[in-house]
Amino acid sequence: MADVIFWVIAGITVLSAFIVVLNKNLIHSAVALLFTFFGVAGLYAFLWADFMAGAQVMIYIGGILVLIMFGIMLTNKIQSVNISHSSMQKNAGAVVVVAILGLLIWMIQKTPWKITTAEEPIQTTGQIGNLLMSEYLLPFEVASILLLAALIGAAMLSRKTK
Amino acid sequence: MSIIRGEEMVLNIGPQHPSTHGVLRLKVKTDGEIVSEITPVIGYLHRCFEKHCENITYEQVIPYTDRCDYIAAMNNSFGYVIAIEEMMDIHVPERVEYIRVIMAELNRIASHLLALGTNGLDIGAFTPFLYMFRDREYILDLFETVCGARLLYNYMWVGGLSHDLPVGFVEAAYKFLDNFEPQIDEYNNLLMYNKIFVERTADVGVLPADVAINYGVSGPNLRGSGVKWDLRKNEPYSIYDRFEFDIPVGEGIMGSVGDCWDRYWVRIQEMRESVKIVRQALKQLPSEGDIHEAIPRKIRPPKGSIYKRTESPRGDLGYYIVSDGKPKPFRVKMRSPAFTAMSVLDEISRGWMLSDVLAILGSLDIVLGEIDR
Amino acid sequence: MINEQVAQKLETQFPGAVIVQEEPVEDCIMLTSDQWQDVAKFLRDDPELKFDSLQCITGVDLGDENPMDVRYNLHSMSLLHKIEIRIPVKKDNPTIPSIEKIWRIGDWFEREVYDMYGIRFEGHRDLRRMLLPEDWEGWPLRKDYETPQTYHGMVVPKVKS
Amino acid sequence: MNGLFESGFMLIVGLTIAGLVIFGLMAAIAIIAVYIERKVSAFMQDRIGPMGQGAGLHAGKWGLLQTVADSLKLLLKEDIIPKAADRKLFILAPYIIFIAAFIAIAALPFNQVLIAVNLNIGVFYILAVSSLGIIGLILAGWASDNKWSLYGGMRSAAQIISYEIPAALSIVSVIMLTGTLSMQGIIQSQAGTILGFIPNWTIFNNPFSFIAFFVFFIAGVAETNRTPFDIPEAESELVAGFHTEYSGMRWAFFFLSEYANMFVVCGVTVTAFLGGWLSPISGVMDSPTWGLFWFMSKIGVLIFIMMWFRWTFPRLRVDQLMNVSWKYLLPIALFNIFGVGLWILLVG
Repeated sequence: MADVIFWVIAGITVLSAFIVVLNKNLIHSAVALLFTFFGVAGLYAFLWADFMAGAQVMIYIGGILVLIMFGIMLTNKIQSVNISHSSMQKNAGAVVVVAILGLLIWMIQKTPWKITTAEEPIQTTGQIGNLLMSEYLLPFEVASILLLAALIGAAMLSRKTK
Repeated sequence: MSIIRGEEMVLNIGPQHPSTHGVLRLKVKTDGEIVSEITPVIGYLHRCFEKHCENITYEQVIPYTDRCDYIAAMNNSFGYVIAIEEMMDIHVPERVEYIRVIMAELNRIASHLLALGTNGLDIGAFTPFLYMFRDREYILDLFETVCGARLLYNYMWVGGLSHDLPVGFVEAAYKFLDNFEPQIDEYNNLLMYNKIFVERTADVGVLPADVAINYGVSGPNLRGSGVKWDLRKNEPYSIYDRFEFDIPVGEGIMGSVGDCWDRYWVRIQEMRESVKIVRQALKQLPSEGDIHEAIPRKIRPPKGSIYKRTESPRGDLGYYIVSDGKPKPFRVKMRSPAFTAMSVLDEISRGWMLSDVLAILGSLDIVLGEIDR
Repeated sequence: MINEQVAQKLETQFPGAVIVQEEPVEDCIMLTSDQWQDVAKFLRDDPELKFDSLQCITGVDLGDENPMDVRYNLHSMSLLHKIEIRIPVKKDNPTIPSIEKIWRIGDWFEREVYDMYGIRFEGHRDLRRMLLPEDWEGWPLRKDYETPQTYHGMVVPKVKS
Repeated sequence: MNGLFESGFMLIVGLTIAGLVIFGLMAAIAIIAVYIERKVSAFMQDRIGPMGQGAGLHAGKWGLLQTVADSLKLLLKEDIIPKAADRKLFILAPYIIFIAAFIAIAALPFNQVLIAVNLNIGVFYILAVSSLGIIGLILAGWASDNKWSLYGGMRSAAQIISYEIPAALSIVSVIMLTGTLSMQGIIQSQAGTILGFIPNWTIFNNPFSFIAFFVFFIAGVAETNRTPFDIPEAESELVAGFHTEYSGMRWAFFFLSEYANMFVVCGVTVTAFLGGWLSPISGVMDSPTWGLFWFMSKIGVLIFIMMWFRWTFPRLRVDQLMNVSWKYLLPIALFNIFGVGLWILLVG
């Protein structure tokens, strides 16, 4: 049974990802992205990473996707509903996609995966918290400094030069 | 404020919109939430008042004046009848004068209640609006006992009144005033000194005194800008010189002089003053007197013209009447105070946000029936 | 200060601006339209006059062959005096200088007079119909105005008078 | 997920029944809340509100059936989709908003046993899915092809994003005290008393969590778009904001979600700060039935306060609204986290 649900979620994720890329309407792409993010959150849940799933929904849907929609609405003519973008060089893109896909499949088959039976971790949240504050403290802080720099940079860019 | 300038968007507020106080259309140019230009489009309620007047007799005009400013019908016909009386040199009996003042002041209270309530409603406060309507109903009840109508009275006639006061009116009026006065404090506690209301109105839509005069803004709006000007005091008509009352002016208590809050405050204070006037008038009211005594048989003002203005709840209400000696007026022009108040909207709401524009519009207290006529 | 004094002052300041009436019936000053803008500015700014408030602009069609009048009621808030000014305009091609920049309220009042009488105010920034629809034909408050038979294909009902 | 159901059929049946129960609950909450709101507003405004009239069943006794009749009317209304609207998104938007409210209810603990899914990360889950609703609001505003809707959609998105931050930070201070993200865990850690008589609820635990309660509740009112924070649907400015073009059943979905959101926000507040289904007097009347009663009545009080706000306050302006969030609530919430940390270190 769990397999079926897994395949359904995986299918939704991949399909909506295709729509994101292929749809001509930007807003429709953004909405399709919603389902992609949700599907990924579902996959996290499958891996017993419930905190990750929650974070995925909160950050990617509640934050990034809203930001994307804001961006689209603020940069385009807001009066009209139909805004579109054209995708160019589909053929070249398809070649690249096929090449990368082949590489990935090849890699997946070659890698010696460690296979064990799934067991439910008691509390992922606590473990994540401990790891972030001990072992991965430096990367965590570096990432936040990077984000801060990005924030200031964005604010600088959006200011109109006098 | 505008570091990033986006695309300007034209927004059509109205003619059907919850806070246009009638059928008004505002073409608003917005940059995001900031308003850069407002073009009021009026005339949706135009009923050819002035053209009508040229085709009907003088006394038939009175119901039409009622319909111009349907919120303060008494005050509107008051101005008209005293203009005709001045042309014809009619002196009405004392009792009539007192009754007219009582009615006009009661109607001023009713009008201000509506103005204040809808101003609150524009800012999002629903409950004070209903409280004020409740008290307005009592005034309308009083009018109903007097002339049978609740909105359009046709009560003031040239040289007199349509009906005398009914039995028990004075007592009922006293009772209303006693009940009403403490209510004003309740409104103040609920709305005027509310932190959010102050935030929304103080320093918003400031109308400086010189701009106000240049734009012909009058009445509470002008007084809100700190100009002590009231026709009842400065150019007394009827018997207003017999009463003692103050002219409240905006003092910038919460923000700067002439902001929306000051206009609101002035109206609240004016209601208190009106209550004072009504009390004095009720006290001095002569018990004897035939109210139909001075009504002329034929209303034919002599050739000539007159410009007569009175203080309606919205400001200087002027009638320019030209007579050619015939039974029908040759020309009646109504100078409506809301018309001038409306024209200043663009000037004082540029650079404010969309929500402020509606707060400012509400604070100017416009009545579309009077603007369009 | 009453009308005669103002009229005298204007006559000395702007020769030829005041139309002298043989027997003044009413309390007003008749002016020609040529210097009206300068006169208006003078009326507003002169320290003895200080007419800072324009009360009302009324258009009047005197009927028949008479010219139309534009009547201005001025009032001084500080000196508490008021005058009425009348400026006759010809019926065919009626024009008059706009005083909209001197008293801002003139903007809307002039538009209203234009709307009803077709008197064009030269120099007005935005002279459009105000109360009537933009596509209305004719000037309704003129005495020779005839009610149109139809409006946008709708028959206008006849009213007995 | 955990193989509770043997066959797919059973799973689908189970999910459908659970879904229907929650849906019924939502509808019931909305209908009751709307009726109460009408009566509350009426009494506050010196009116009597909906009443049955004369003989026959007009709106039932005391107008009890008024909202039922209204919802029937909404069901029967013509479904209008504007021609210029983006049809697909126009249809999708109310469902997204509804689903966000719907799946949040699943993690609310009504009493000791009555909870649809007792997640390990319950509070976090509710905060996460409530952010889903924003997408629906933006879409509704965008797809209507109406300037008022667009204004409403943009305003509400900006508003909800701003207020989510102080709300989440206030919850962080609660989590620091209780040490768990699970809704039931949070409630259980509030059992007992302080000084023998004050219930050991988070709100009474220390001065900082007392402030955190107010921060969270104010942010919660803002997130549900209610007065004084109702600028997205500000009637006197934006007509009806993002749902200007919606009518009939689709509009009813917005309405339903608004009241469901109120319920969820109050539910989280009660769980995190007011001891959830715990009895106010420790050890007295603490059976599951009483638990349900306590939970619902605490929520009822908070919802009443929200209504009280609505019928008393004027509306804030959009920049003032942002100021409240970024200049007041956010610093206070951050300070609270610091304070709670110190409190735990020094006292508890």
